[in-house]
Amino acid sequence: HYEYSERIYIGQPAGTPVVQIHSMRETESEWPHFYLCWRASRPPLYASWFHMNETTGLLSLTKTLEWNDFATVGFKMCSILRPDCHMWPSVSITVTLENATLPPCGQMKPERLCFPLREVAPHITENRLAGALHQLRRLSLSDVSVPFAVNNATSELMVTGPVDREEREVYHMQIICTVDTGDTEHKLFLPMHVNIYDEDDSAPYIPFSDTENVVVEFSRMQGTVFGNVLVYDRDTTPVYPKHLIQNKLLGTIVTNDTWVKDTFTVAHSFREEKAIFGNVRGTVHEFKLILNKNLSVSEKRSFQIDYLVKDTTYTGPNGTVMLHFNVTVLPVPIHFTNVTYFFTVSRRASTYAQVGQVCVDNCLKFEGIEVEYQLVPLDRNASADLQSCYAAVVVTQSLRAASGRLYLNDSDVLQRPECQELQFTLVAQEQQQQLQAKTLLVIVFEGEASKPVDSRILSCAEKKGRAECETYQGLGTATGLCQWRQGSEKGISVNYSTCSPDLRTCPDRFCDAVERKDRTICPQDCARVPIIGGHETGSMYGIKAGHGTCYCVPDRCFCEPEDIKVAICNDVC
Amino acid sequence: LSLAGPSALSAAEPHKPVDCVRAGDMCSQSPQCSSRYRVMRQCLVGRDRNMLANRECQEALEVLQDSPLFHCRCKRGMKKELQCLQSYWTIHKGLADDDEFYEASPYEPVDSLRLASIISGMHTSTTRSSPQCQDSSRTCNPCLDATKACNLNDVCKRQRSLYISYCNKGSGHPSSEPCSRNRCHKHLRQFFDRIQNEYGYGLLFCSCRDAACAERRRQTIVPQCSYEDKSKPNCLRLRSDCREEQLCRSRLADFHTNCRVSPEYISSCPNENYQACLASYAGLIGTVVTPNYVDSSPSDFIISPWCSCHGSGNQEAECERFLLDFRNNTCLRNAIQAFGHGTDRPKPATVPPTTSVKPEPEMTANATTKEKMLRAENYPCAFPTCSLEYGDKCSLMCEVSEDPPEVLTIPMTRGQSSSLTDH
Amino acid sequence: AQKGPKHCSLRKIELTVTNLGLGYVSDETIFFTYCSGRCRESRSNYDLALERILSRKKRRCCRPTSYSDILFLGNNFKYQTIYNLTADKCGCL
Amino acid sequence: AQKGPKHCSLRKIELTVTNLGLGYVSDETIFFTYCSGRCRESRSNYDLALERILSRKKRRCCRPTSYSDILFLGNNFKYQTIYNLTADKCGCL
Repeated sequence: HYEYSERIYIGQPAGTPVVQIHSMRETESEWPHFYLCWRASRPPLYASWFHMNETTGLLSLTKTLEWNDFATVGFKMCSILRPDCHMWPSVSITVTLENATLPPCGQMKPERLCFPLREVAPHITENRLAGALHQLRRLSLSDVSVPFAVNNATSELMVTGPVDREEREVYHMQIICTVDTGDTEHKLFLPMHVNIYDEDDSAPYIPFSDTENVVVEFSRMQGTVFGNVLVYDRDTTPVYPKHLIQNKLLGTIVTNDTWVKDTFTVAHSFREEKAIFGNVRGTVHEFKLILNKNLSVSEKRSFQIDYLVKDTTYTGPNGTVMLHFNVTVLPVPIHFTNVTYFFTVSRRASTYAQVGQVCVDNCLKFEGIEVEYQLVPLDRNASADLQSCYAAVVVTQSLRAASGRLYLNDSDVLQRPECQELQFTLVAQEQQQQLQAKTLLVIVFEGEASKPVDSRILSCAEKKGRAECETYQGLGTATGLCQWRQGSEKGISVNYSTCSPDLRTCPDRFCDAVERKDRTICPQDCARVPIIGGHETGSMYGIKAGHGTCYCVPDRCFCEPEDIKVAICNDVC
Repeated sequence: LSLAGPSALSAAEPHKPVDCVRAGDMCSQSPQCSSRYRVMRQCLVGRDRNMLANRECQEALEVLQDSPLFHCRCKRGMKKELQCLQSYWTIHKGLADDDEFYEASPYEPVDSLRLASIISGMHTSTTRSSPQCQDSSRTCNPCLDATKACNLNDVCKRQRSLYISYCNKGSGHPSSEPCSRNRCHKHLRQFFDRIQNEYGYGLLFCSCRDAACAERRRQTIVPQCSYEDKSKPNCLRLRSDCREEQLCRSRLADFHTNCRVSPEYISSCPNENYQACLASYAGLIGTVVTPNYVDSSPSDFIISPWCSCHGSGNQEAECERFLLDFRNNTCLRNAIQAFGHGTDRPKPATVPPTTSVKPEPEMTANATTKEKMLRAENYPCAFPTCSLEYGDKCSLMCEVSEDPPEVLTIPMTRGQSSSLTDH
Repeated sequence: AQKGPKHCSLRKIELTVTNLGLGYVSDETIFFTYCSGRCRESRSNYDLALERILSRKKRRCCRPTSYSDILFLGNNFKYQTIYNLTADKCGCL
Repeated sequence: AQKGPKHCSLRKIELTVTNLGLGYVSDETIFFTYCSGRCRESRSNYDLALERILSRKKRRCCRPTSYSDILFLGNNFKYQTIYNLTADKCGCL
């Protein structure tokens, strides 16, 4: 979109040339014809003042401009569009009608004489014929090593032959204009930048390896990304407007193995880069292998995926490249390799106390593999009484990994002397293929049971100070007593003071599978109630940071410094 | 071809325009006008160049050009502003090319004196010239003063809390739904439309001496939700999305009209009108092209929409030009600095800190005096007619070379000299 | 008065209408229900801030959130009503 | 604090968010509005009876009947909200 602009003055006579339009030819046989078209459907008042020479493209005045011409037209800018006008390439010409006569030559600034109003930055397309692209006022350009020249007779800036954008995108030149006004000679230097338009004349190529080795093992979830093959293209790839995307690369998986086609796809993205293409804009294309669905743990295969990439808008030779993904899918055994579990539980522990974590081999690396755990009493023919001891401990699924969490489900069992040791078979079962693994799990109760102080065990988080906290048998306590965490920082801090059932897991800013069974176990991680006082909430819930001491009652939590000596409120305010 | 007076886009119209809602009503009362208006609406629905070229559309356009709808304008924050803008663009969308770089603003030029009095009233009140800033011993933070002024004003406080509550969702918020950019934008627009300019401008254009103040200024629009995104779209795509939607198209046209760098004015702003530029900038907040400070540098700030010119292909120059209208806009910069220092209306004598750099090409010149019989002053010298009409009395000779000049001078005849450089 | 749980809750006293001391004379016995107890656990940010700023405990009050009327036959054998006399529900307001 | 009319009504103090003492750090200045004043004139049958029965003044409290949140930019340049911090309207509850 190129703009011409010029000023005209009152008193300029008919025939005065105003603007010289240039049009570059696509082919030898082409000759441009120039027409004026108006933005609005009906030519404005001043249409008749201008004449466009159909062959030379020179716009000139057809009448001498008088003062009332200025008054009648006023400042309005109207734009008229003739029906066929926009069918052809068009440029806009803005002629500024000055409310003054032409200043004498000596009073005119040399710059005004030499150069048009606007910064000069013409754009030409690469690989095209030589021709005039810009009117430098009575300018001459002697031959320079750049592919440009000035036709001294016509003062037209010419390009002397096809230019290659991939070699150079812009030519920074300088116009030197010598103005001889009689008694002084002015020499003026003006930078001129000619930009080169791109067309898809470069084939895609592979800068490094066309092959990527991919191993699929623990990450078997749909959407998992593997590998990355780069394809370069020295042409630009405009992202806008969408329908005009040039230099688009399309790819297809070349295989007739339907399993491969169903299971994998290749994702393509591209970005513009300059440095790696010799400071000229080019495009880096990335091709990644993506799992289309969850892979079963028993899948075991090796194969090669060929991916044909074609530059859809490049017409020259070798417009395609072939990429290869050497894929190895390893099976994932569900196994406990020489592992037996042994846990001790204090008889003073309370319900929901966390006992420990169980995990098949590599379970923490699993993605897209679901494993459930079960505890099966070893001694099936034990007496009913003994069988009831086994109800004390339960296993639940972790939320963030394929592991299991053991917790105390019934603290009353701890009171019963006959319940000493629990021996289980721990069964891990993979959910898709139902593969199983087993091992021994032993839990020993130790220490003396503590007499239940209060039938209703409340949350440790209700306690506001160390003394009352460390003497309280709250929900989920492994040792039977709540644990106090003393904060030290001023202001709102992640290390706020608080009373916790088990400082190993609460607060740790994650509402885990056991804590989620009852939100009063660790409201600091799991509370969804209003939090009063200076605090920062967790990403989903709970207290990420708090001011002073944070404690919670059933319907809200508080964070406030301990220094407020709060008198117990009597009945009357 | 378009013929423009000296100050092309923003000059006052010869006759006072009616607003486009009234113009639409007047048109609907005239059978001739209303039928053409309906045809025009159909023409634009197709939005296809040929549709606009068909006879019926052209004929409708011709009739509508003589109707009040052609000269009508809208007012920012007026009742039925959207309806007004719709009527305006129904005509003017038909006239404009798709890729017109600058579009005329649909809004009436804001009477700068009225706006100035609003803002100057503020100089004396709590914002920029507050005592805290004169007393150098205390840290001066005009943006904090502006926040205080807003917090202590009931309407401003309520509206500010409202947009923050919508824009700050999702960041550690209990309900933790993700921030909805549309709702955030809507309430940001509501904030700047409903509260007095002195409060809004105070928060947006406060002048800073340190990074803390500048970061508070940058955070005014809650950029995490209203401005930033995972990736930066291409600026021409952003402009195209904006022009698809009437309010954004209007506010962008208004910004281009009132903040366009105009070298013929000392302040670089059209008609030396800082306030109109500030108002247009504020008008863009809450649209697709929401601009913001790009970092917390206090004084040499850079303002930009959230976009880049990556992937512009052959339209890189146009894309850069759109971006530079924000990032390198001396009118906008001067207007903001003037607001910050309480000198919003530049007296012609006061040359603003930065004179415009565009489009005046940096020219270097040297002149040598030569004995010449001709007195040039009394000869009118029309360029390029000069050579054609007056023969050689005013001869001009220029050469092109690549800078930095590795100058190679070729001996020429008198009056002609040429030098050649390449890099 | 009933020695009950600390937190703000409904309490009740058994007495005759006459013993209400409002001047009505009736030997009918009623339950007079009222609200009493601690409001500490129902403080809000407002209360916290108030405590910090004014260092005065303008704590929430344990007050009825709904009332009931009492209708009785006075010793003068006329039926009468005392409106909003007893508390139905309590809250820390 | 504002020395205002005796009856229960809205009062306001100008202070920074930091000075609220809740642990938030922000130099933003706000109005902290709270309720204060007497509630003598708004007693009900319930209050009268209570005074007589328990011979203790369980007067109504001058408390907010509606609250507002305060949203501000902290000195850490994060926007934060303090819910139900300031009183909008007062009443004798």
